[in-house]
Amino acid sequence: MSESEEQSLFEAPPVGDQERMVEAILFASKEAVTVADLNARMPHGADAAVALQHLRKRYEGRGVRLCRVGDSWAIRTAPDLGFLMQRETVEHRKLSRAAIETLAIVAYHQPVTRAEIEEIRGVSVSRGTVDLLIDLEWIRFGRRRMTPGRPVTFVVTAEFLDHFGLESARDLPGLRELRAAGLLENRPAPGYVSEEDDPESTDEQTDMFESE
Amino acid sequence: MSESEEQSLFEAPPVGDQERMVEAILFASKEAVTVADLNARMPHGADAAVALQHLRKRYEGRGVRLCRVGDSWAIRTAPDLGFLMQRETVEHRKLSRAAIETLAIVAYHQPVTRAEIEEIRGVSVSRGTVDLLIDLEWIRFGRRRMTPGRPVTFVVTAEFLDHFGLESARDLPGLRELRAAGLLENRPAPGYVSEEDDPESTDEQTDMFESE
Amino acid sequence: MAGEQELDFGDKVEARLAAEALIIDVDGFEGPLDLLLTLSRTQKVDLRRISVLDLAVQYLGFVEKAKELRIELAADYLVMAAWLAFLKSRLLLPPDPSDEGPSGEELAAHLAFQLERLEGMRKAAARLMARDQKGRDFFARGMSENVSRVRKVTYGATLLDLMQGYARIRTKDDFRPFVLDRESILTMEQALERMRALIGYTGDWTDIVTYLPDGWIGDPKRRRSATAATFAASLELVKAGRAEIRQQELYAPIEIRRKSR
Repeated sequence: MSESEEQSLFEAPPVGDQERMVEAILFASKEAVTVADLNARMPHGADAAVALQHLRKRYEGRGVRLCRVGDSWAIRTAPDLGFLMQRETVEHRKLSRAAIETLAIVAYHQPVTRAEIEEIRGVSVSRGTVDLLIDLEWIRFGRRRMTPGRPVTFVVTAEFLDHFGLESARDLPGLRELRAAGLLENRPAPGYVSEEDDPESTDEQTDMFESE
Repeated sequence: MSESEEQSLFEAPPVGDQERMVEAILFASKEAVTVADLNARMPHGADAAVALQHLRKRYEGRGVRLCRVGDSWAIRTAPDLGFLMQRETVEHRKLSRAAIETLAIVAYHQPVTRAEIEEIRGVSVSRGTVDLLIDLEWIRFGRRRMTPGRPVTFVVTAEFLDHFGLESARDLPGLRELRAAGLLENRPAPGYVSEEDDPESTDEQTDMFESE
Repeated sequence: MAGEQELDFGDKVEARLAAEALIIDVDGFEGPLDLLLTLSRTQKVDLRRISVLDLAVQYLGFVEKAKELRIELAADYLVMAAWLAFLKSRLLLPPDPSDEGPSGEELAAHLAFQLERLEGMRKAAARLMARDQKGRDFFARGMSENVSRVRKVTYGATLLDLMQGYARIRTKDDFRPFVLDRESILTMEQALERMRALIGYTGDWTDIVTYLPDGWIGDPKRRRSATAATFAASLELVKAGRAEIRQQELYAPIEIRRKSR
């Protein structure tokens, strides 16, 4: 109590100094800082809100600017200069086999649940694979399936279609075309002969894609 | 080749824009950025060195300021505002006297061998001391000395300069006086002339500071 | 010789007291040079004008005292003592012209230089540490999100990769029917394909229900879907001019026959 009384005897620092203080705190802080926090850190009598307004003006049109993030403030790169933040070290990597297969299944069977992907691939789908594909914005969450457990489904994105030059997922070549193009071996893996002959299974399998 | 020719057809961005770019890049980086790096990241034809001079002036007296660190530049908060930064303050382990002296010897005598450090301090340098300083990224291995045994040398790093707010190793406090007093000379003990008399070693040791 | 030291040493009460204090915390010294530097301060002169002889005497007195107190001195303190004893004798005796080695003065000058250099480094270290330091007095940018060096990884995959991937699974994978929610839905395309093949054989009016594929009649859900698809397919065939369609009355069976040309 006596301390605060004592402090109030001192005058608040000049506005210019307060601006410097806000500037330094925002610069050095790891996160956006609230006005209350700024006031708490600055000398008694300082008014961070006013200093912020001055500082914001000062940074107008500069390479960085003051941004409000909820109740907090931060210094951020001017949006038009974002391109400078991307150091051009582009590294081309080939998508892993697991990722390509998962992506293909989503594309051909969407909307498809993780369990269904696993069933088709015959192996479990790692979280990393799905995350990567989501990260690449090639797949996204679709609607939940109205079955027990309400599993989430995956669908391909517009970004995916764009990347692969497709107008819609329906443009993906069907199994028949894949076979015609020699991409699909007619001869199934040994031991699976009988099942391939099942006409119904073939029917169902192709129904989505055989647009002819 | 053709690319650079093509690019040179475009005019460099106006100086004001270049200043904004340098500002954005320096603000975004925790570490000091070299002029070469700035130029590489900015559009073709930009001259970061000029922009830096403008920008440095602009930030004079502000809460943050432009600092030169060797070949690099960084924005750092004004030292008089350190009291606001309790939260950001890095708790550094208190350095032992041995570590502090070893650091100073490396800084003032670089490139310097372990044997030379030991001669100056009159005691052996523990491995832990050297490791700690390397760990702090304040010293690093320099070139091997071209004397028998080809001992490794130590030099201070850009991080050291940054940490102590030095523009270059030439700005070490008291460097001039120490040199004037002959205390930075590698003066061999009488009677041990032969080995230490290698002229190259003496050259190497002093060349960092003599070029002014 | 020991007595002579005592004698010299005794001349300087202050120094002796200091030396005694020094002995107590001999562990606190960073070696003989550090100790010598501390001892030299008792001379209260510029290090450049220090009397190395006095210093040597002080040091040897210190070592002697430590022995009396049965304090174990590290080897390097004793090496230094031996060397200083040698230096002292050189400084006290007139130079021997036949001696090739360095003179006492040269040795003394070097020791003085070493002390001055160590002192210089200590002062420099102190000045260095007194500087504003990063993370204590001034600060770097706190936000780490905008790290300047972004390594951009682009993942490449072509449509061919995608199709090959899919083909790989499908050939590997025994063509097990993959059952989606479409289990009970017959598409118009499927119905059309079926009817296209069958219509050629039916010259007479036939109830379209007979075109429902096997397995689509029992289950009402499947039957509904198949009927709708078949009806739609029938209309397609009529539209294409390949069939005629009729219904005798409301709710009567819908019949279809090949259009005769």
